[in-house]
Amino acid sequence: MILNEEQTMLRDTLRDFLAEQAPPSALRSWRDRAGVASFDVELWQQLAELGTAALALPEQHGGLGFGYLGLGAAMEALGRNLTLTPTLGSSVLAAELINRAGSDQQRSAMLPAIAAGEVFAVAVNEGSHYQPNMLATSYRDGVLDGAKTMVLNADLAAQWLVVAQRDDQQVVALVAADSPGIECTTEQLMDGSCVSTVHFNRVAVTELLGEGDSRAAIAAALDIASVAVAAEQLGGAEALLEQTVAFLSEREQFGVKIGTFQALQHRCAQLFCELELAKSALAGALFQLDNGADDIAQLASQAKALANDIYLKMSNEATQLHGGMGVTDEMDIGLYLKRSRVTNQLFGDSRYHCDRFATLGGY
Amino acid sequence: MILNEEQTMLRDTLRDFLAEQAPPSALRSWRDRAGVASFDVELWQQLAELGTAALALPEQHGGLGFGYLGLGAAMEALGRNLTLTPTLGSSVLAAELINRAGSDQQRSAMLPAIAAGEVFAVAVNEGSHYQPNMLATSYRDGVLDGAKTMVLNADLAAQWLVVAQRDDQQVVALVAADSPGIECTTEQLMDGSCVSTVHFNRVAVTELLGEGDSRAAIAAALDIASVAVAAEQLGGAEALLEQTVAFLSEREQFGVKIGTFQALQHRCAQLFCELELAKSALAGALFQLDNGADDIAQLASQAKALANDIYLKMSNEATQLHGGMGVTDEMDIGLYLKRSRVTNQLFGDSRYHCDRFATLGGY
Amino acid sequence: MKDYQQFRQQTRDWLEAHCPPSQRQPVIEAEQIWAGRDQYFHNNEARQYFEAMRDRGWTAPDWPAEYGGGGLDETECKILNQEMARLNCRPPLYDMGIWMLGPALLAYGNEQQKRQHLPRIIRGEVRWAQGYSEPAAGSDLASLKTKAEDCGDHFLVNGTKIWTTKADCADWIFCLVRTDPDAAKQAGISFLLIDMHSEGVSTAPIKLISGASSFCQTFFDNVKVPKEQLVGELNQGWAVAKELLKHERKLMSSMSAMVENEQESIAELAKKHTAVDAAGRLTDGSLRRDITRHLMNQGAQDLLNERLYHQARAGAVDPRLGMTIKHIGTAELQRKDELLLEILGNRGLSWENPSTSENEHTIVKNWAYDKAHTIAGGTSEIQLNIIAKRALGLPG
Amino acid sequence: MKDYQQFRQQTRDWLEAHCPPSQRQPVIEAEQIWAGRDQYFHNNEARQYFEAMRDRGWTAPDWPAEYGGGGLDETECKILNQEMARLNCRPPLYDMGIWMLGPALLAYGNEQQKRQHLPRIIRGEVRWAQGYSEPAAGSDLASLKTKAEDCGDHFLVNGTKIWTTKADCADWIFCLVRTDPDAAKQAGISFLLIDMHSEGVSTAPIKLISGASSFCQTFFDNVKVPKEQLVGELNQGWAVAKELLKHERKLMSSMSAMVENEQESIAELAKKHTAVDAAGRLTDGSLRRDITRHLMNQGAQDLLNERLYHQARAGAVDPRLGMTIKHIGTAELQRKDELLLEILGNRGLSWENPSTSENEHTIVKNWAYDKAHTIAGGTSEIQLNIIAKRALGLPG
Repeated sequence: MILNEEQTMLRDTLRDFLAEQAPPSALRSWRDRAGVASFDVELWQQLAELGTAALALPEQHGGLGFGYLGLGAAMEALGRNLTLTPTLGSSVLAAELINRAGSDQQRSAMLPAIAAGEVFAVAVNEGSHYQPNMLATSYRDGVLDGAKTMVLNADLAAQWLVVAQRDDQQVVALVAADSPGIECTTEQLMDGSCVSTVHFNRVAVTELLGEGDSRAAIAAALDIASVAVAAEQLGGAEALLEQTVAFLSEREQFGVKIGTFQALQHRCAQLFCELELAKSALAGALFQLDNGADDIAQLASQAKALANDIYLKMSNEATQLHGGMGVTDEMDIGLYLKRSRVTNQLFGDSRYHCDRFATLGGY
Repeated sequence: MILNEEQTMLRDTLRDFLAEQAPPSALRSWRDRAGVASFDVELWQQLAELGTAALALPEQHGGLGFGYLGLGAAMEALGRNLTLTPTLGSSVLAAELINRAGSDQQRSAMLPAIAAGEVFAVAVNEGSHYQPNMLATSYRDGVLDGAKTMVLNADLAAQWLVVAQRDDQQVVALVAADSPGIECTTEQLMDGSCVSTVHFNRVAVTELLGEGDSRAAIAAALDIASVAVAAEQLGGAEALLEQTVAFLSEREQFGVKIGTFQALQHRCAQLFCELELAKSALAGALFQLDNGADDIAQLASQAKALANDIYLKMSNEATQLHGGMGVTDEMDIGLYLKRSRVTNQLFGDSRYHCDRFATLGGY
Repeated sequence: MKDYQQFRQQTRDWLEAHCPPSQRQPVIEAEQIWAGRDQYFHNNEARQYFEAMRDRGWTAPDWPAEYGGGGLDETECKILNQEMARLNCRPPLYDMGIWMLGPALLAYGNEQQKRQHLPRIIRGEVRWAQGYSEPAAGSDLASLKTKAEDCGDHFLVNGTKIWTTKADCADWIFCLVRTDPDAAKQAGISFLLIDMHSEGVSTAPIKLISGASSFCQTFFDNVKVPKEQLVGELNQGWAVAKELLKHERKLMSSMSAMVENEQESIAELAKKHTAVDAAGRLTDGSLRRDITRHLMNQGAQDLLNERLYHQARAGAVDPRLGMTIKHIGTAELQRKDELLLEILGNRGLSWENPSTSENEHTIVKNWAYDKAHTIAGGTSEIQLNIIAKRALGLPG
Repeated sequence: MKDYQQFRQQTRDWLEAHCPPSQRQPVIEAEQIWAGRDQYFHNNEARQYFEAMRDRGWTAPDWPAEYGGGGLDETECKILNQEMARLNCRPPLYDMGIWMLGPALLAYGNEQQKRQHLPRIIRGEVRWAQGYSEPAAGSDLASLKTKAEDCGDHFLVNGTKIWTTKADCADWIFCLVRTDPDAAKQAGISFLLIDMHSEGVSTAPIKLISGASSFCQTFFDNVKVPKEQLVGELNQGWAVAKELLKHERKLMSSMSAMVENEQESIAELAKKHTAVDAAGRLTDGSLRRDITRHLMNQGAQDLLNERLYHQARAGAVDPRLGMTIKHIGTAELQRKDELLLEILGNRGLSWENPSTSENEHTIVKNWAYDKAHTIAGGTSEIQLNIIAKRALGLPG
């Protein structure tokens, strides 16, 4: 449940690189620049060269074998620096879908491309999240019809994986991004990131991933994506706590450091406890994945719900504890505040995951 | 929404009398004494002479016209001193039922007796609370069958009012306490108070209150009883806050009064805010009753839910803030802690009242 | 004795005659009539209404008539307010000068200052800004660093003020400045009036987490301020400031009441955006309970205000109650914002996208903007300190 | 080099031979083997097991053999523990002397004290109590007031100690006493061993909110204590105490782990006591969510311990993590107790009534008893202070 030497080095390298090349201030500029794109292509090239796109992929398909704990460490570094990349959408979600639902041949064809930094987009959400029981997007007679929300990196992906209903099965369809009949609207969210809403109107499908029902593979891939978002969230939450503690330790009022006020100390201590709890839940899920566990559904929901809650709380508390400066756009706090709300919705908010955890728990 | 001069005098008289005659330490002795009874008959005689049994009753039936705000003030004084009396069960619940469901003749016959201190018991709960849709206790061919839980003062009442199902109506049946077929088990609860579980096996009914369906009267009487419990709870919560502030202002540790620690100050201040909110919700409900409002259902649920929550929280915080002494039976804190749990269940806990509030709110 | 009944009738008739229909509706922000050099009227009726009220001195009804005020006594003021409320008349003028500086000048200003400033405030010719807060001071207002050096016939002012609302549109600013750097904190502070057109004054807008705002930072770089613009005694500005702070707190709460729009109820919104069962109940029982708990708190909060009102009417105000209002209200508002955002789900993640509605944008903007409410006008932490010490009497 | 493999095999064989079946099950409170004059064995196997372990010195396996201890080295101790765990062997002896006083005597006691006390502790002949806390001291242990006056060959002790577990059954007590009333708090404290049978010692049981308890208050009224019973230097008792406090915290957590019984799961209980829909889901969505949130926290807490375990194994412990354990664990335990009580509804309001079940009584008793967990062994407030300063490095 703890990082080995290579994973620690990876994390440190990535942290240093991002703090230098893509810190929160870079997100602010990115957001304020005209035009809308879900990530900085040049930066992604550099990150892919550092291996970010290939961390947890199987080594025979171009992966680096850093394992899921390694992936978690990378996501934490991205979250800490508020760096926008297609790691989550492509290297995690698309790769896991291909790896779990695809044939050997499909794996060999696509995973090395992802590992090298090529970007795949996955269209899976309808409404607020994935609907495991019945999808409105249908696959029939070789074409797709329907609509998807919250698609990550759709604006810059060359290929898409679309989750669709085929009779009583769910399938994953591979579609070229420039296929006729696709209507894709990309909008910037409050935090500067982008998501797309996509309509499919008789869109021709290149091929399906694997054969038969892919429901289990979809659920497993989404679990891993949820855990990856949780890691990003906890990276952000930890950065916020550090910045808040630093601010309280420095800022003086009424002749003393405000960090000496016991009420503020207790709030920070409480936040630290909840953060460490959430980090433990995350570590538990990653550890099980590295151990080859098949089903981490409850662990994934636990990790995502706890990460959701502490990131929201931490960002509110950090804003308050920074006083007047905390509500200005000048400080980074507001960027984390907004990122926390966006990540909260990615792959399910806490009510969704609590409901799922309870259902899986049989009560 | 504030007490007038007479109500203030009433409250002060009662507070002084109870602090002298029936303070929390009296409850401790009562609890530890052998034998089980729901109140001290002698004390109740004295309280009835002070008018406690007649506060909010109509003046033409022996009431004192202190209004519901006056009743609330009396309940607060009882709650502050943890005094066990049949005020709630008889002077409030039974009297309101008779007043709202009974005929003129029944009112004239029974209300003056209640005002003089005679005790009526109301059997209305099945399971955790009253079931407005369908009762298991039935009234058919002049006899009662079924069972009731959490009956107040059943051990010492001469007459009972039993809420029962008659086909698709609900009626209130008057029964003599010594009727054949009644099986009554009285048990002491954790706080020293008593409640009874009652089984009715072909019990002969003296008469019914009024005619036709009494559902509206039952709901209204229960609303008033809920508000009365809320008043008792807030009296207890306020006493706890005062005792805690006094303790913190006096106790020294590490060379200073522990009341100077900001974290403890903020917790007390937060408790004060929540207490005043709950007191406002209570005052709002009492005020509407005094204004003759017909339906205070949402206000009553609001008052009871907020009183439940702050009393539970206050008693937990008071226990913690008193340190080691707080968990000994020697201090009064533990008596309030337990009373808060019992009153929490009387006429519905917060989940019940929140659900009801939402249903009434149409969402 | 005055004939108040007659005053009421005259006032009613006059308002009926002079307050046009468009000025008898709840005011929205864009239609507020602010004072100052660039005074803006959203339509001709607004101008007519303003000018009629101004000429009667009813932009400042209780100020002395000799400075152009209405000269009304307390009872007349109350009658005027009641009659304006009866017709839904909008406030005729918005200005920090009306709300805050005027009362302070009347209490602390000398005759020359009153003659110079009060008439122009009443006539809406000058827009005033407030210069109290500083970036490094936060809740500890008295630690302010903007300094005014005594240079014979003028002060030389250097420093910066933050959270000055609309300083870029203001003509004058009233400021707390440090005139004795050696004195203990509050002792060396003076109260100065500064012409925003003086050389060395500049402003920069502040961007908030909710986007552009009406707040500015104001910079003073060797600004010369004539000595006549010192209000009250030298180094005694804290007394004037304390007087004003009272008005500010009152203002903060009335402002937030003014801005609040009647929105779709939170329960309705939840029914629209989340699942509902056959009986019309929200399917998500935990969301339903959180909404209920918020509505109950909000209901209790309204009743707390009503209690205060009844206490005031009975002349028996419990001062401890008033201390709770700001903390309770702002905390609950933020909880409501969080719930609303959560209910919107994905749709609550952006503020100006074409795919989301105006109502949704408002919810998201408010969510971000309202984060400031637990900080501005006395942080929640300060409120809790005050409650602990002054309401509960805890030591220290 | 020692042959640890052989030691393991011998230990295993010996335990197989000497630990009877009834001593190979999880221990319940009533069957614990405590030291002292009234030593009680719930059956004959317990006595045999205790005597065999005692005679081998394995009631204190790592203490020197010269005092009757096992004389095992660190590796051998670990092997013994592992082998005992493998067979589920119960601890052979419960005593504050074994857990706390012994290690302190070994570190701070003189030769005479070791010879007098250690063998009797190891043989279970003497039951020890701990006398640290005082009614007025609370978390501020060093403010203790029980004083020991120097009277030539003895100290005269006056004062009272609270929370002395089973003091009424104890033979001896180790106490912190004030020997220099003028010194700064911690400087004037000494560590004394006191025979409970001395004249002037008395005890009174403490009743808790959960009912009768094993805690006592102990009173010292002009008790003469020979000077030889001073451990460590005069006025240097704080050093001994700090050593012991470490053991106490460890003990507190292991004790609470020992006591915990496998109960019906909270979800099962809720399904039994509240409504359930056709799919087996709890109808009350808000209760369902609260239970889930508790179970998630509990799951995360187990994983936090696992993280610590992995860190320890890798020799890279983050000391900040350990600081969170007590606060997190006790707070969550109380939340769980509250939920359980709430689920029971009316049935959770009494503890010994015939109409409610044994399981229900346990839930209610635990609810009351566990209120002490956020106080005993360092209050949650002290834990948060420690985390703020030592884990986060906040100033002050």
